[in-house]
Amino acid sequence: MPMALSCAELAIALALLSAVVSLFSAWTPRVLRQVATPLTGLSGLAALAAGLVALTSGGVATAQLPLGLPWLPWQLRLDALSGFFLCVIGTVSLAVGIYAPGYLRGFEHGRDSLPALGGFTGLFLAGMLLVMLADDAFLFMVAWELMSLSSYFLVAYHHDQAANRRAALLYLLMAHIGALAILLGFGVLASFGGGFAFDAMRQAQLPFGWASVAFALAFAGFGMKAGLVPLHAWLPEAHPVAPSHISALMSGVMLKVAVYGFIRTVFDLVGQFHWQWGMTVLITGSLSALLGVLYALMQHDLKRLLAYHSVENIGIIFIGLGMALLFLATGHALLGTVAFIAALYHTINHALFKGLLFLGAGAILHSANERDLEKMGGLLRRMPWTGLFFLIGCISISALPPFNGFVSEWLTFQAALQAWQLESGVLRSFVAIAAALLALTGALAAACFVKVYGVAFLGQARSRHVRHARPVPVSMRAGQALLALPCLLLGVLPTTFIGLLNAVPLQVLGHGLTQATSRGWLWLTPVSPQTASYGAPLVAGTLTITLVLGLWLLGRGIRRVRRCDAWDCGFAPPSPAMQYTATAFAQPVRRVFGLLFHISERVEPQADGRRRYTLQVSDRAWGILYLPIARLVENAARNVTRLQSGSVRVYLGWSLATLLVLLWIIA
Amino acid sequence: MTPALTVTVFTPLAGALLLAGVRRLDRAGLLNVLVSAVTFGAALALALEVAAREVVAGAGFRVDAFNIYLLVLTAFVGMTTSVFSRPYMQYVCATGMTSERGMRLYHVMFQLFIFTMLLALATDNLGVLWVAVEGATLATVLLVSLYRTPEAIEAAWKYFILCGVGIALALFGTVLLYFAAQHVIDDPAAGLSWSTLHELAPQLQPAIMSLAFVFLLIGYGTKVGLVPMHQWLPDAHSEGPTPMSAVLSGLLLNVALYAVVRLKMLVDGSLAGTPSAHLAGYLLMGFGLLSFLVAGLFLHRQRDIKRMFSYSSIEHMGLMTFAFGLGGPLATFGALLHMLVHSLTKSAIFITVGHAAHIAGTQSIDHIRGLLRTQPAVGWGLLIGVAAIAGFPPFGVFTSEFLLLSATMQSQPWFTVALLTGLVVAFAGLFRHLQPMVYGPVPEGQQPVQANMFPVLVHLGLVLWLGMAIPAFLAHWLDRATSLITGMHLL
Amino acid sequence: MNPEHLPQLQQLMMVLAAMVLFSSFVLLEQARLTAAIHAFAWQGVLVAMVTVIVAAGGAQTHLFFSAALTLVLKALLIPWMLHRLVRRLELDRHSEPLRRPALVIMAALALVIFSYWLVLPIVQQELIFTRNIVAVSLAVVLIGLLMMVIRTQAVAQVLGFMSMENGLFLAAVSATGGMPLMVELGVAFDVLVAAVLFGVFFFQIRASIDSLDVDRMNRLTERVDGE
Amino acid sequence: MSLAAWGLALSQALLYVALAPLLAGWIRKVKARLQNRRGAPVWQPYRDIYKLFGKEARMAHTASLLFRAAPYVVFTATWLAAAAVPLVATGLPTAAIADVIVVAGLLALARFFLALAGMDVGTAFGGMGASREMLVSALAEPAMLMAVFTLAMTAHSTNLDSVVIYQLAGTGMLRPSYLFALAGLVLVAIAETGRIPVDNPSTHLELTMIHEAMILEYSGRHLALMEWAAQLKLLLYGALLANVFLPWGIARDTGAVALGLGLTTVIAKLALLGAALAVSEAVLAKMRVFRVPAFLNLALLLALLGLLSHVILEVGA
Repeated sequence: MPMALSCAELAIALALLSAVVSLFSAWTPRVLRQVATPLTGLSGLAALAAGLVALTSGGVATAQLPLGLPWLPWQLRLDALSGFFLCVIGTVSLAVGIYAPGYLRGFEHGRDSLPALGGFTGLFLAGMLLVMLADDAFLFMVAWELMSLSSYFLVAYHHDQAANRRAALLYLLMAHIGALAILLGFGVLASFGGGFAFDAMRQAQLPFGWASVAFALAFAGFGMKAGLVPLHAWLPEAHPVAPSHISALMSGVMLKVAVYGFIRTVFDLVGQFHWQWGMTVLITGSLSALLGVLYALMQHDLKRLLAYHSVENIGIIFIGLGMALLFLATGHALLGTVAFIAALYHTINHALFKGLLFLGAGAILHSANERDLEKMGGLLRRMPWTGLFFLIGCISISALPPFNGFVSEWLTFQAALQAWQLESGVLRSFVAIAAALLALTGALAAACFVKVYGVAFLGQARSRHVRHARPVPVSMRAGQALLALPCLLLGVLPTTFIGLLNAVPLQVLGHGLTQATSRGWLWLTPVSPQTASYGAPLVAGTLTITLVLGLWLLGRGIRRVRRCDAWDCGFAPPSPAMQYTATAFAQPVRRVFGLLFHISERVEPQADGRRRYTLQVSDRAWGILYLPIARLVENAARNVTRLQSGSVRVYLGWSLATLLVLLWIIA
Repeated sequence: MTPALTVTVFTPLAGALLLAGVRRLDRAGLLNVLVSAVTFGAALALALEVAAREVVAGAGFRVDAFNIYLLVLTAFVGMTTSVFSRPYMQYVCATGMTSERGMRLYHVMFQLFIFTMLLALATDNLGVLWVAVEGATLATVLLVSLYRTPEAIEAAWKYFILCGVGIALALFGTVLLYFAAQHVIDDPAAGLSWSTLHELAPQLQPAIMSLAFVFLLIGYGTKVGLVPMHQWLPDAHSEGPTPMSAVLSGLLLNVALYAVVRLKMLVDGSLAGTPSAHLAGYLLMGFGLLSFLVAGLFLHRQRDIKRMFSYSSIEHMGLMTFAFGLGGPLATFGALLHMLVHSLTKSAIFITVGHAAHIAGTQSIDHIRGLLRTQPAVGWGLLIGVAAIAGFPPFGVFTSEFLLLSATMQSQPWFTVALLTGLVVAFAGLFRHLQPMVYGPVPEGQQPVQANMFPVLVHLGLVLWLGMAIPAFLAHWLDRATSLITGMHLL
Repeated sequence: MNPEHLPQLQQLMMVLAAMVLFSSFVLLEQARLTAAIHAFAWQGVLVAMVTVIVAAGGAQTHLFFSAALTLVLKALLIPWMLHRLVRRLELDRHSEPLRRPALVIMAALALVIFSYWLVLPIVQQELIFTRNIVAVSLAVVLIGLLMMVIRTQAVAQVLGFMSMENGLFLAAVSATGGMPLMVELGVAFDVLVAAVLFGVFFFQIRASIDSLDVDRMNRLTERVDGE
Repeated sequence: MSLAAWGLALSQALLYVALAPLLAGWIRKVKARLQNRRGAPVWQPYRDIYKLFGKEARMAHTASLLFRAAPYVVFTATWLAAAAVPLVATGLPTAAIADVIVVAGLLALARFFLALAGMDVGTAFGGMGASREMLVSALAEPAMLMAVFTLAMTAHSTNLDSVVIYQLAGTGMLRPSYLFALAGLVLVAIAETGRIPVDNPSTHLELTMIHEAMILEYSGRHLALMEWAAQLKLLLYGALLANVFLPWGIARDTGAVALGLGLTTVIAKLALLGAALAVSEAVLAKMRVFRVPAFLNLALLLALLGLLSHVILEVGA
């Protein structure tokens, strides 16, 4: 176990090393591709190894660094929970490390500075890994802010467009607010536990009121980072503007770090559960899931769309966590564990397929230099491998068997379906409604990714540069493959992975899943074999067998078929312009759920007599939450600046007045 | 009076006299650096002495753990600033913004200013403290108007009048203090010695002491830049030459605050046991919080880069004042640390800002653009510096703010909300203006300049170090200072 | 202290203190600069006399010195300098009547009462007499500050500032029998330098906005135009 | 898990494939009769499929590999889903492989590829069909899950098999939740299988199509598989309604008698359902596409009411 800890430290060291190394890319740009990014990959590998060891051994290792405050040196701690998240970070960053060299070739001739990119990537990774190991609030905050700050620089990397700068500012602002909320939450814990070390906090016995305050602060802070509705608005602005492999890290991993923080604080440090908290988390999660997917459907910028899907999936994760809180608070340990496991499972799943999808988007950006779905089309024939991996990503994120996304949603449903065991009808019905929303979300997600894949990869190219897109270099393909494979594995062999995951609830909650594999490794039976079972390997196996059988029986399936024109109702053969666009595809949904969006739809006549149709679907969160606060600050500032009127006599008057007032006070 | 102390305090004076005679500009610059370096060396030696024996006293001077680290800090920032100011002032002189005479004035006054700072820190006599602080105003006021632009002169006048009035009130407070002292101390000469007063504090008459403290607070508080007596500060900072702004923000404010804290210790001693025991503390907290919040809001509507950062100085001074008012070992430790890191960071920022303004040829925020592309060193310097001052780890400012926040949470939990709001508002105000300046494409015909970023590197490096780990000796140093101020050890 | 002098000395001091107060009223009221400077000079003289008396009463030799210092500085040197400046700035004809004299006087009186009420808590039998002097000097200081607030003329502001210093001297001398000599020297030196610098600034200001009206120095403000 | 059981499961799965066209043909026949036509014989669908297999498959120039793979995926996924729904007998090993959520997932997988295939060629119709199909399913799928969850919560299991057994053992008390769930599921079934009033399987007007628009480009064996998959889906939903809500008669053991009884009863039930569907299709007219969401919201509402009335009224009852 100490070996695992030192392995994790090695990972951090490698990340920092890559940060240092990439400074040299100022002189020889190749360094970034050939040394720095592979180092991040290695660091990811080390993290993965450390995490796996921690998960399998299930022990706890601690250490101290001679840094930090004189009376509070940096405490490191590696347990199953952090081990699991180390695996998440490790896998994705390993894939990114393999992917990036190909992707970055294009950057070497760009105007943006390579050292900044490499350096902050390394720091970003190091920060995230350090958050996992932090065992006292001070180190946690340092690592957390290191993560936020370096990712801010990465978001602001292409800083020529003003939009990107705005996004970066908003991102950093929200991150800072969140961090302060978290700090405050730790403060509450610390003032009861008598110390900022996590061990002290664990011992703290908080009254319900203060515990709720701590919970609320942690939920707000981490939720802000994770992008929960209504604090999500920064996320779809910030994540897409970073370089794609960074977007993969941010959406795939950084959000998970927020999830980790929430679990660590609420489940581990506060260590008490109340159904009110569960309800809060459950409702917020459901709303995030639904609104996230709905807003995603409205996007036609691929990376923005994926970012909104992060909001959705984080929502699903928090649905799981909320149910876990609910069940644990009402004394249903097993069900709580099921929900908890479901959340964890979805966490790693989302990391995998969202990373995969962002890498795919990066590949498109790399070879076709296009982010707008409306200009894509027919990419499957241009870049078959990317097409295949992207398809896998789409199927997984749409929660379709036999891929991984389905397993976690299935588990979440299983937890929700045990609501009948709850005593209070209110809670039961809320859980049921949450399940309904989850189902709706899943179906809408499938619709959304039919749109994405159909518009981007199928049909015909809608613009010239997309028509001439070239396949991406092999390293980028390898990176995507590395994420696509586990998507399948986690879908086909859930029992194996749940066996690994079990260590986490065993350590955090004190009990694991007892009957998960009571019917053998082929059947996943989270609650009990009678309740529900899912033979993922069998489903996958039968699917493949039947497919192969079908193709073989109709052996002619392999034989090439005659080509002809598409059906054109007897008019001219269809042109790319006739294809359904992404906006058109989403139009029915926009009409059905119209009141959830802020839609401005205009048809204005152009100079040349033609008419121009513009559609703007924007997030309601802006008008409801963000702009009012901004206006408030602006007004306050305007009023305050009257103090600096410019006349020295007025200033003297202020001094005199202050003097008299003070004298009057003390006398 | 040990040699180290003598050298430390009086080297700048001698340097000023020497520099008055030097005509050649480059020589003057070198000599300036040299003198500051000697001062710094002596300060280090003095620090070692103090480390050896708790207190170095004599001839009306008294150096203990509290002021020694400020002495070293002052000498250090003075040195780095002089290093920066040499090429910078040559550029200023080259652009014809000032004359050879102006340059000589600059060098003399720079050293005189450092001298008054060191004197104010090292002396044990409250009267001398007053004289020194007033002297600091007199030394800098001509520098503020160095460029002779209408704005510069206006700024200087306001600076002069406001600080003059403030300091006059402080003198009245000092008189009252002396008045109170006379009834407990028969030797009139010792009546203003801080150490004596501190011993006899409990006997000092509370009514007079609180009266005196109000005057002293208003007086020195004007220098600290406490709202609503702060109005001179942004003007003086923005119109004076940049090295001046650096030392003003980095040192003068600290010294004024130091004076306030020393006096607070006396008042606390005398008021202890009376119903209004925490009067001084509450006053400081009130002023500190007010300055903190108001300055944060001011940041949002800045058009001049140096003004912006001077408001940020007010904000941080407010934070420290609040912390000192809060009392308690943790808060005091944090405040002392914050004093340290803020001076380092802020002077580094002002140095960078000087280069930035030099690149753009103006101080107007709207016309400073694309620094990263024009001159990465300056751009990153500014970016990192502001990130540090905004309280991002792993920089030291975060550490001190972390301590202050946790201290507040322990004693006055509800103030934390105000503090956090203030932090966020200030942060947003800084970055919304910072981003357009550093990012984006390069404007037409903007050229990199010959910039000396070494001091910035050193300062930020130190701040980073302090953020990662507080070295043991410094920790014990600050702890001893803490125990001096609060009577309680933290470690 | 030898008691037989004390009553007369006390009465004398009372009178002088009152006259100092009165002089600062005069200063506050004066419309013409030259006259104001004269009033200021007289105030200096009075403060010096108070110092002498305290010195005689307390037989503190160094007070004689500081009395002389005050006389030279406050009563002769600075007024003389200001005179020269005013003449060279062609301001000797300048006059600036107060806008609302009645209000200003009211305010000043209020300040006097306020400062008396303020020092009331300093109750110690042997102090009543000095306490009143402290009240007077505080009033002088506050009125000086008030004068700086209401006067838009740079020289007048400086006069206000200097009369504040007078108030301080008065307090120092009468209440505490003078500060330690070194401090006295330092203070005097600072005041002198300040006076000189003020002179320099008059010319700089005059050069930049060719007037000494401080209200016309309002470039540096946070007000955005149109608000 | 005896080998016989597996064999039985396999044969049941094959039975699905065999019966699917028959049900379609039966519905068409009844419909024709109701419209006073003689109509094609009941086994006409078998002929069609056979003929299509014989025909040469053609593809648009713009079609990609996915277009060719889709029919196989769609058919397989649908078939696998069907195999998990008890038809003639309970207690089959296949039941443990996939519970109702997996069934829904497999159907979603089939739909996913169907829609992608529709978009692949890059004609307006395909995209239109896919967009409408996804909207319909987006609203129908949660409704279906809700309806089934109601049963699952009552039976404390999501395995359809266990649900059926619970039903058979059940006291037969009248549950409001069941009525809601049943109504909801019926609406969903109509929408999902593309029947009137949501979609018209026999339309020839492209602009009114949903399902047909997606498979517009298919021909030969591909079309055959698509059609067959659609019929399988229809049968699946029929079996779901028939066996889960009125399970009486389904075989409890693997004895020949029980199986025969089960087969006859299920065929009878399906025939009745088919007739009912035909009647409704004969009397109802197809809706405008944008009335469909209202229809499905009704389904969703019913299903949700069922769930709520269960968790609020019936738990513990």
